[in-house]
Amino acid sequence: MGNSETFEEKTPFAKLLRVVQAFFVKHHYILSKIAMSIVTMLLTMVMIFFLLRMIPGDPVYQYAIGIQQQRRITFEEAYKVAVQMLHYDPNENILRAFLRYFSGLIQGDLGHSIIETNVSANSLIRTRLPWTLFLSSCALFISFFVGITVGGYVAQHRKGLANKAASVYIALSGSIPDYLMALLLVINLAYKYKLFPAQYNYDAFSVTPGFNLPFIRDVLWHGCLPILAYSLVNTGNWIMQMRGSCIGVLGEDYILAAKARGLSSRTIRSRYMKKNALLPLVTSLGMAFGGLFGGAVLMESIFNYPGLGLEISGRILSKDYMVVQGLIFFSGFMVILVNLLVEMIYPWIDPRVRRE
Amino acid sequence: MDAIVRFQNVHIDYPLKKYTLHAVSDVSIDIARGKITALVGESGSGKTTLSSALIRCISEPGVIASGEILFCGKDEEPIHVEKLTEKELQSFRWKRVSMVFQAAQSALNPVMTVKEQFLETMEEHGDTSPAAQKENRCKELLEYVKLDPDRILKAYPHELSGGMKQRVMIAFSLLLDPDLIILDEPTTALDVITQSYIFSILKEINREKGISMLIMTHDISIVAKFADYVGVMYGGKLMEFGAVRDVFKKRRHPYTEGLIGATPSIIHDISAIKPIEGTPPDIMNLPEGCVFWPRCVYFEERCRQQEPDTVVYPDGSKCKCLLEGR
Amino acid sequence: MIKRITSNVQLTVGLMIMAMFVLVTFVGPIIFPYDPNPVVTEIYLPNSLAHPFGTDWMGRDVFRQMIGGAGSVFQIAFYAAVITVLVGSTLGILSGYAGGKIDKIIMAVTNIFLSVPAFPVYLVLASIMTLESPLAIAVVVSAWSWAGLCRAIRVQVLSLKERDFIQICKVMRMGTGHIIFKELMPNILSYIIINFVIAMRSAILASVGIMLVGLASYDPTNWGAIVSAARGRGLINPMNVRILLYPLTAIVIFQVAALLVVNGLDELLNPRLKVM
Amino acid sequence: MEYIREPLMQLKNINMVFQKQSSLLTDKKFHVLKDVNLDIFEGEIIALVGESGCGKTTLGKIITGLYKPTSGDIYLEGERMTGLLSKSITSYNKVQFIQQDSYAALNPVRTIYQSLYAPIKTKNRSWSRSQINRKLEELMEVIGLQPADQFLSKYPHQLSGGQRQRILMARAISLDPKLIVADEPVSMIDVSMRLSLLNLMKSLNKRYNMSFVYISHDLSTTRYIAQNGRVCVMYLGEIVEMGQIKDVIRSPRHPYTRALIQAVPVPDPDYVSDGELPLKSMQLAALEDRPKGCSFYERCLYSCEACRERVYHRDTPTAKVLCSHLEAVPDKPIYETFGE
Repeated sequence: MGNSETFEEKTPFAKLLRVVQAFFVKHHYILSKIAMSIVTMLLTMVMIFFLLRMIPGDPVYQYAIGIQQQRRITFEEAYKVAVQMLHYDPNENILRAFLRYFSGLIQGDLGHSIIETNVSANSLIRTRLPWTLFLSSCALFISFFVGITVGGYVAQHRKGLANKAASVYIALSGSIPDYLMALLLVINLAYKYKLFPAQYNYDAFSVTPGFNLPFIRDVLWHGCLPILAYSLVNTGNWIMQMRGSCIGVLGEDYILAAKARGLSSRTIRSRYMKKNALLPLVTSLGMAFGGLFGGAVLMESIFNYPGLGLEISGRILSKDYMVVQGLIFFSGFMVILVNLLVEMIYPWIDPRVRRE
Repeated sequence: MDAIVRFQNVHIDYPLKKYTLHAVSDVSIDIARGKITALVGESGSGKTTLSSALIRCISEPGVIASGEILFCGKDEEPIHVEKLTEKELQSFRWKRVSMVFQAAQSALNPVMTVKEQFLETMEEHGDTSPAAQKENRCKELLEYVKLDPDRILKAYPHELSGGMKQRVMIAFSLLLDPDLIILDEPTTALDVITQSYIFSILKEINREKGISMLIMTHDISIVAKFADYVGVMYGGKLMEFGAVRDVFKKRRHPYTEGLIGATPSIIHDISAIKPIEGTPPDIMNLPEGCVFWPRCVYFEERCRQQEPDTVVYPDGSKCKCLLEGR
Repeated sequence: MIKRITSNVQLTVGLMIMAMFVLVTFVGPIIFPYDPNPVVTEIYLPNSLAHPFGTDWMGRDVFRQMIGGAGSVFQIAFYAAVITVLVGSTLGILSGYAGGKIDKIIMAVTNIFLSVPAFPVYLVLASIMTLESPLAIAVVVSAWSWAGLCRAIRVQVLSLKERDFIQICKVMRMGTGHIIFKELMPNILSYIIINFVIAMRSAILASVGIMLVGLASYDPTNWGAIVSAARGRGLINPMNVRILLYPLTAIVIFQVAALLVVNGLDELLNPRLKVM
Repeated sequence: MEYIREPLMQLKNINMVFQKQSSLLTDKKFHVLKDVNLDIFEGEIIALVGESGCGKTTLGKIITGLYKPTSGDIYLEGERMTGLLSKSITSYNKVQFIQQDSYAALNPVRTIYQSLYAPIKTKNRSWSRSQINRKLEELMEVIGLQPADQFLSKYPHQLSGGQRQRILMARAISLDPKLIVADEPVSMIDVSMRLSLLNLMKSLNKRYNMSFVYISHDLSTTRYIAQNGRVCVMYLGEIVEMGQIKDVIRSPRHPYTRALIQAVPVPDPDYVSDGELPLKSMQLAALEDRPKGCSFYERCLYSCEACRERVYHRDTPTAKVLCSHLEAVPDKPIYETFGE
């Protein structure tokens, strides 16, 4: 900015300004990404707030009636208690309501259940998220690694049978919705052949939760089918992405140049093709990972697996919107956060976007 | 002539779904040892295909259909390049023949530093000397092409300008002391001053290290300035070959004559130059007989009917024209 | 043009299957009308000539149910694709071509939609709105899907508008309308057509998913509703499994067909391949 | 009374600064054009030459109105131009543009007919289709693509580079401009066909008395097309030497021009100048934070200490040169003999 020259260079304020400016110049890339993410988060908050306002009827009213019956107090008092407990007053001025909602979020309070006391979005995340993350991140990383290995291979053998098979697999797995895959596995492997359990995260009757071998084994055992279903569906997508990316890279001049330099095909494959082809996939992987925090709603409901997704769909069906809001905001927040992290790591992976 | 490479009746085909495309047909040419030989021709003339056949890096799906490519090192049996196995090729490439690509701008791996790529190439070719020694070798070469080695070595390709990258590639091509360097349009995307610098560096390399060079270009002025021998290619065939001065003075082939006559210069009489009429041949649909007849000012009926033989003169120069000596 | 389409195997097969679905949707209900009343004597009948897909727990013909429901399934898909493509490409072109503040605002909004997971929001919308027509469901399932298309089209427009042939239009004083509709649009039309089919695919998946959770099954013959009802009856019973597999198989066949069309169109319209 | 030719277009003190955001608070500024003054006369061919990054294309785009200069004024036939978007100017369509990449300059999904028809129709709303068709026939004859129908119905990728470049010329002249800016029109064309394109441009210049601004990095083709015209040698956003092309090539005065001309290869093995170029380094200076004085200072062999601080134009008998230390620069021709 031009008027920085008007400051006397010697005053401490000008010095401070220059230090601040230098800081901004140096970390321009990261700072602008962070600023963008904060803006997106704020806008997301606003949007979810208005989604809440769209709900017809008065949830506080029903909650107050419940409290009235429970505690035997007057309806007015019960209503006040309800308002306090729900952090939600339908008669409140919309701006103030927004500020309260906003300050709640800032303090990390994602919202309380209307139906059950002592249940909040925060407590649900604490108990459900680990299960969701266990399932989906296992599945994600299995499908990612299988996908890039197969994708890299078929890109180099485009005329072979493997590529044709991969194409068919990509088409099929892209056409079978994940819930159908889950249903098929449940029907066949669980009900028909009884190889795996069909439901739940572990057998509460035979094992005790904690760090003990039978429990861990049982959790893994129950996780098999969901992870398998999820991986089967998603691997195709990763194969497709990796194959496309590799084919693009193989057409680049530096591959031909590396060949002309007499480098072995192993070196070319690993250090030239894969390294470059993986760059765009890192972003996709980050986005996919961020998406995990919302839980896989249908998948978890088919396996009756107590993750966040099952919780969300259950709460929606029982119209417990306060919690639903919180959970949806949480997953949106995580997507933004993970994307931000990926963008911050990216220059470190790809020297082309590195800034001095 | 003491040849380092002999192309003998080389045919290079691209088998496509419906027909086969003859990118290079029946080209015989000798590349002189220790000299600079230029191949000049327009797009589609087959010059790049021919030269990449020398290191067997023809773009897919091209194949050497027939003919021999002999690489004759000093005091050793000629190597049949077209018969080398994949393993033998790996040690042949870059150690005997290296190449500076037309697309030098994108010939370096974008995610590795210059140093990493230099060292990798040395290691892959079995150089087991200590790292410091290898690094010194890289620095020496970069200084040779007038670059600041400390800055360049740790740079990533995108941090270099076009002219710098081109010089890095030239240094790179010298890395394993090859006998021959192929230069494919080494200055196409660069401006004249950078171009002039690069040619003086190349000439110095040729003189001091005695490395033979094969340069592909579409610009006949560069040939005049830089090369010792020149082969003129058109429609996948060699039209004329000879020492640069001879070719420019004698202009045996009508195409050569047209090409030189159509190139504007900053000193010669402008009113004398005139274009070659017509368009370059479609490689998928070459004319019968002599490939040049549709554009030739000396055209006679027999040019359409029979393909001319290549006449070889006592001094080794060649001309492929029925009306030779017109 | 027709010859070029028929020479593309993927596209031909895909289009033929899709045409069959359309035919079934329009003509099917006339030939095989569906009777929703329970027939107590015909519960869980196996496949037969009279009931090609058997009957359900109330003795109703599954084959006829599916034919009756096809209309609702494809209407949702069609409307949703129209909405997605209209909103996505309008905003994408606007954002990319106008640039500046408009671009920033549209992209900020698009980013929200891309961050918040779609499916839970579909469920919320489906539960707070009363969805009783294909159009309403289509609105719900396209409420989020436009964002990805918007961003992709914006990127294309951004690169196109810097291309020489758009620049020269400005020098020649061609109007903005001409530039957008006559110069830009033809270049992204193939992309939009392909995304129309892709939007249909995801709309079917999303709508069936919503119904599977038990929301918005306003039309009991909609395939999603059949699946949901069969699942509700318990999958331990193989008869219910059988009923549920018919609509799901039909969905998969349609998905494969649509994918073939997408791949075929991509091959046919993609300029990269055309130049070669 | 002395007759003074009124210039067709006048560029006065044109500056162009590109800004690139380098942080949330500050911008990096690239001074791409600095105090460019240029008069273009009716019917002349004027050439802009220089290496990549010298601002010649930016200047071309300013002349066509695609870019609005950061400061400075442009007058077209005495009327001030304020950029493309303003409707007020009457000098509608008087400047046209021929771009370098003929493939990129034509919409790949529209036929040649569509690409040529639309601009004519936009300019002449009242014309009927047959009137425009006649005009197209005529244009195709002028540019030498016959039979017209056969070319008009094709898509750009079905034509060769030379043919497409001709189409671009037809499109440019179809709006009857006074001035055509041609940005490296032949650099992507095969050598054997360049000359016929240049000849076509020359004939258009004669036939319609259109002015051409020919932008190129190649002095040989420039000399051919602007045979009797002027040349502006540009370096880092400034016109360092301007004069008749004959004189500038024969005896260049600016140190940069001397290096440039010596660097141009000559298609004749007898003229090989093997000497080093008269330059200190081949490194181009940065466009941000330009020095106060001469921008060529770092590379110049003849500079003095004062050059770092100041630089001004000097008039020599043959040219206008941006060099304040001209006495030190040799003035003998680079080559002994010259043809016409």
